[in-house]
Amino acid sequence: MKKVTYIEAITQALYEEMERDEKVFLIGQDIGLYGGVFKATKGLMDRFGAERVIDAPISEVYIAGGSVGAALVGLKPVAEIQFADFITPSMDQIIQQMAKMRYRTGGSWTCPMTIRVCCGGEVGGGLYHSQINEQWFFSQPGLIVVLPSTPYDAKGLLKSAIRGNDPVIYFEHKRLYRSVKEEIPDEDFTVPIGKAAIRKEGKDITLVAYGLMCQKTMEAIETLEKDGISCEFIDMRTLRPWDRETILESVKKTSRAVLVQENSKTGGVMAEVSATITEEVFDYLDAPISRVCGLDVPMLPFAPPMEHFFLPNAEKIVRVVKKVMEY
Amino acid sequence: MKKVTYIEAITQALYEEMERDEKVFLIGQDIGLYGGVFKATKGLMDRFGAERVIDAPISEVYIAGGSVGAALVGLKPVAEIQFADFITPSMDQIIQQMAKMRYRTGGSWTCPMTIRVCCGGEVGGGLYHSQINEQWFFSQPGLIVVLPSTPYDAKGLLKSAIRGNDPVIYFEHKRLYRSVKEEIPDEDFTVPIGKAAIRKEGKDITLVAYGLMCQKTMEAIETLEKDGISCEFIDMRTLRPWDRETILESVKKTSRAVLVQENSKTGGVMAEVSATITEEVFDYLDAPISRVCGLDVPMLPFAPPMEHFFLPNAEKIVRVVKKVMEY
Amino acid sequence: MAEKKQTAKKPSLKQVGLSEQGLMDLYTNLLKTRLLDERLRKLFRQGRYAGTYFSAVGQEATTVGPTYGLRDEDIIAPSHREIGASVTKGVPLDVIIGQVYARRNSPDKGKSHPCHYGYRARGVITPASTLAGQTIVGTGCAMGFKILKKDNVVVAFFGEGSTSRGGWHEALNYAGIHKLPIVYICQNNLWAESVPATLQAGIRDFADRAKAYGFPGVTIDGNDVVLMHRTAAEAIERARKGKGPTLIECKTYRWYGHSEIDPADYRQAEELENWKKKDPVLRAEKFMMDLGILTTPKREALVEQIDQEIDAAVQVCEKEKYVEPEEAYNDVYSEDFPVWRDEY
Amino acid sequence: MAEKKQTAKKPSLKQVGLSEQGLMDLYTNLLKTRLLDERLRKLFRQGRYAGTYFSAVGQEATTVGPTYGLRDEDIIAPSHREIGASVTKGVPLDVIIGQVYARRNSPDKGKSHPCHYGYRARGVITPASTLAGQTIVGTGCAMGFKILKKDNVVVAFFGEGSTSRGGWHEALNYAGIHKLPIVYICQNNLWAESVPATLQAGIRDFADRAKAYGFPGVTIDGNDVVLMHRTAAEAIERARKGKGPTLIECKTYRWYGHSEIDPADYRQAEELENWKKKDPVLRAEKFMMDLGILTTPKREALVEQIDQEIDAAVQVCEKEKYVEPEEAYNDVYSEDFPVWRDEY
Ligand SMILES: Cc1ncc(C[n+]2csc(CCOP(=O)(O)OP(=O)(O)O)c2C)c(N)n1
Ligand SMILES: Cc1ncc(C[n+]2csc(CCOP(=O)(O)OP(=O)(O)O)c2C)c(N)n1
Ligand SMILES: [Mg+2]
Ligand SMILES: [Mg+2]
Repeated sequence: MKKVTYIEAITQALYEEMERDEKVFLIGQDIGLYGGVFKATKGLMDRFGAERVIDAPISEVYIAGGSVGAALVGLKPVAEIQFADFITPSMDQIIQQMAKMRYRTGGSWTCPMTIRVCCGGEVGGGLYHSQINEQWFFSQPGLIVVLPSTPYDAKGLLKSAIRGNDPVIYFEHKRLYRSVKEEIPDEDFTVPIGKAAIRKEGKDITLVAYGLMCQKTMEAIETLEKDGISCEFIDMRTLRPWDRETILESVKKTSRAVLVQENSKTGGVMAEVSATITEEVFDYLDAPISRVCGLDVPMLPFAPPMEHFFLPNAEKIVRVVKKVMEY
Repeated sequence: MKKVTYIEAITQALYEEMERDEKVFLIGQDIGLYGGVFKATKGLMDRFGAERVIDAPISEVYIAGGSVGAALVGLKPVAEIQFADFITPSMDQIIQQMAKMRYRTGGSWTCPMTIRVCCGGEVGGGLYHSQINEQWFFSQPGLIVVLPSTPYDAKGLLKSAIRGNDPVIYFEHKRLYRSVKEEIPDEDFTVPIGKAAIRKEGKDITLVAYGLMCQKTMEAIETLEKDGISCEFIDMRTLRPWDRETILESVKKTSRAVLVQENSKTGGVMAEVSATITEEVFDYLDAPISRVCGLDVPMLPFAPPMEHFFLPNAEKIVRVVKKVMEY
Repeated sequence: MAEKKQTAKKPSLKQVGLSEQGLMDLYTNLLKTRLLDERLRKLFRQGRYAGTYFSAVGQEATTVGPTYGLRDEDIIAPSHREIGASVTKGVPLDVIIGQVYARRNSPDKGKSHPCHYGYRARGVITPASTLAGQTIVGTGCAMGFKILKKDNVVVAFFGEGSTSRGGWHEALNYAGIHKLPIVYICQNNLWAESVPATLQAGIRDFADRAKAYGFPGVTIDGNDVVLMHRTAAEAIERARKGKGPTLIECKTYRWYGHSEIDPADYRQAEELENWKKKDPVLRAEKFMMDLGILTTPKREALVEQIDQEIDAAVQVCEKEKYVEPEEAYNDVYSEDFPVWRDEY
Repeated sequence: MAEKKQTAKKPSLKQVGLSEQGLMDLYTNLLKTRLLDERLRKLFRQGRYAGTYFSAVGQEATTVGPTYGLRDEDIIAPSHREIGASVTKGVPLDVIIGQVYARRNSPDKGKSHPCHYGYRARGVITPASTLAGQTIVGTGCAMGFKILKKDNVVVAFFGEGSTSRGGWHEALNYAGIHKLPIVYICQNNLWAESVPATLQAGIRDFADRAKAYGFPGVTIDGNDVVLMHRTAAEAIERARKGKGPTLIECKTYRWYGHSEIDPADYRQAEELENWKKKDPVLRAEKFMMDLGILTTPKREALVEQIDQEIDAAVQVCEKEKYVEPEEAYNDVYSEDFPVWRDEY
């Protein structure tokens, strides 16, 4: 067991999967010579060569669509989109080719591949280096969408993505790259896609989050527990297909839920979670489900006061949870 | 008062706005010489010339992004994306330029423009001529999103979009083009953006829909009313910013809601509506809010049995409403 | 201006680079494509299947020529007007017609759209409608072949209108950097739906676009199947040897509307008449007859035989049913992830 | 290969097409850009503002040359390394520095990102980070000018790496079809972040890309401000007269990292040293001194004056506060649509 950061866990996963299976290759901007703008792919070109660690031109359309092609002839592409903000040009290839390859060919062609997308705020990135845009992929049948919050999950989910048989959008949160560290096993392990993690059991209220918001929620829980509120906390980890069962079971138990989302509220992932809870376990609810989300303005204004104001944080979560508890 | 179809109403709006304001121009594929693949722009090139009715190359990126530029220098672009399925390449320009122009420039540059997007299923269009993808734009702060269901609204909302000061995604449903017809005033009128329409008052349950689903819902209501269920029916018309007040007031009155959406369920517009209802008027609810949506598979498989199976229809709505009423 | 411009010279059998039998095969594929296409048009007008149909009549040589001679594992990346590539790649006729009929026996089980001919067993990628989509994906296949160190090639087809798309540019740019084993066939039929090529680009010869990518571009007569085959075969050979891509622009013309519901009244009757005189099938026939390989009786026998083949395949498809509604739930994911099913 | 390739000949004042004063102005803008850029780098290292900084030191001539002489209503469509265009277009220094400081006085009120210099009053479009974004939007401005029958032009700037983007292709393709009044300036500094130009395209001269669009492309020495100005001014004149776009590729080099946090250790020290010898500012100085327009004392006085100007502008910005948090709610829509505010 070694202590590794979130980004080290990603590098390890890439390294080990490339060692394991020579069909795995990487393509993305600045990932080779430079080792990635955040150094996630550091050392990989030295080890595996320029044919398997490809420094791509500024061509997000091709990075996504070309990877689809490589998957069709039997490779296991792991493409990188440098910032989630720059995934917009790839939408065409992701939605119309990658997500639907199996469906539109009646299962004759398949498209097992992974797109790593560096995402998220609270790094002073401003409007164009803070986006996530996870909701677009969350709503697309045919895609798998994950967003780990711990080094263990970062490594285990990336391995599952690469080994799997389906197209995966793998979000990695840049704010977590070096801010979280934990011991992970030395031996090979994976984390199953589609299963949420109950990070903490509790009985008064269910809190649900993913990505950076897990940290904020855990922080809030510390305060809340001191105030005698017993919180159950679920880290979604996989956004599509999301783990309905774990969340619904928890709400059945606690009868209350607060959902935390970094991105703007309207049309986000937590709207679906909330709607499903109401649909499925309405009778168990003792209070309205509440969401704590990013502001409904473009994600994410640069100047520090606005960035801070935009994002959910422990204080906001505490206030909302207390309101729900008092209901 | 003349009876006009939905598509005629659109043509009229374009014609009249181009007459009214010479800054209005159109750009899109096959809109000039051909008059549009569905003939929505028929006759406009003859009347206004090729400089104001531009037959664009197959360049969805440019159609959106070039229009942004034209708006910056004072024009009022009305761009056409031939099918919502082909809006994916434009995502970059819509999300990163058009939606955020005002915000990212602190209000110094603005981007009043309209993108007309032909959308929707039940026309045997298969996977690539049936999409809507409205949820992507619904979740984007900075955009206005409308989707009319009647000729009156089609005309009035398009005029509001063109005259307004904000960027608008104007969805038009191809299934409605020639299947609905109504009398509309001869004189100039607009329909305000952001206001839903209460199509029918009722007291037992609130039904909410938009686009083609309005027809299906009205059909269902005929059956339901015969069975003694008094339905209030709201046509959202504007998706962003959606009319919270009208919907919440209605649910406060009826205490029950069923939301109908053509697109796949997960992450759709109705998830937000449902989540908001629970958040805001939980106490008034006598039953869980239910959604009737397209299947969670890529929209929309071609073969008629699958297309039919995918889409919500009157029977499905009736069944779900009854279940909610029995709750 | 393109790097070289060729007009059809009368090549001897030797120049063609094909045996008599080879030439006969090439012609048979051409004729089969024509007969099948006209048959499918007729069946559409008779209301035998839903959706629409994109005819390639008039431009068969542009797909048949380059495809003939490819290996099974070589990849075809088609758009919407490449029925000739499927025929020539050896996709069974009932599979091709099945796709149009969208019944249970269609390779896509009726999920996508008619005319999206794909067939994995013969390396034909099923197209999506988004134009130039397969140019991008096909380029990715070529990248894959290179990484895998296989000596396979990709032949990607698209219309001149599709070259306006940004993704098309990104694909060719990438292929140029890495000298990928791919041949790009631009079927310039002068129109993209109703938009003339002059409103699609500020150049006349679309092969010029190759100059932006550092590989050869040639403009040739697309209605000469022998020239099409020879030019493509050379490029394919180059690609197979690791010498990189070629862009071949072939000038041709579609005789009918963009799809069967388009009267194509944006075009001048004269333009069409001129092009009909350059019928690629008649031209090939004349060429073969001049060479003494084909005779009228032989041709008639061939037509008869192909018609019977088509009859049989149509029969198969007519008898097929559509899939069950619940088929909509399949093929979204691998079996690892079942689709959520709501009961309404 | 590009259509013509020019190296800097020593032009006489007449050839330059500028008066002595004009030449002096051109030089002043060049020097001001250099001094401002180095100052902003220093301020970043001192931690005076957040985010990062993209230096354009070494490539000032590519932005100053084309911009000098434009009208106020002409549009500049910049990317991230065009501080020289803002300086030359006459954007006040406190506005430029304000953008970097992201305070209340920034034109974007601190919303977007440092180095996204925009200023409507001088026709400078505020960039988004998505590369080639302003090439596309700028082309739309040119389309607008044409529809409005105005004789304004657009000058769009981008790096060689940005030409790989599909949207870039769509924009230039459109401009070629409609002969729009726009001049495209490709600053080929050999690197896109850490990716060398050889991995960005299969060609050496990016001006060759114009051949795909039917308008002229020229490759010139980007470190010769006079040549830059003259070449661009001719192209601008052509564009203004309705004769269509030009693509000007200028070979240049960025001295420092991609941004201030990049050590740029992917490059060879030698490459940098060679380029430093071609310093565009020193070169302009020498040229002016040879012509007898500039003297060392005059230059020193100018440096002094510019430094004071910069000092004053920095002072203004240092005193400014950030906006209030609630400013985040403004400018999402026009006043017609207030933003929904949740209370947490
Ligand atoms: C991205 C995209 N935009 C628009 C369309 C609609 N469309 C289908 S075919 C076509 C014209 C294609 O022209 P071309 O590439 O020249 O091929 P051709 O039809 O002439 O064979 C258009 C505009 C589409 N399928 N995809
Ligand atoms: C669409 C997009 N992809 C990636 C990036 C990240 N990025 C910022 S600058 C840059 C390199 C740009 O290279 P070039 O166009 O040559 O300009 P230069 O930095 O050399 O001036 C990259 C890859 C981006 N901003 N936008
Ligand atoms: Mg064509
Ligand atoms: Mg560069």
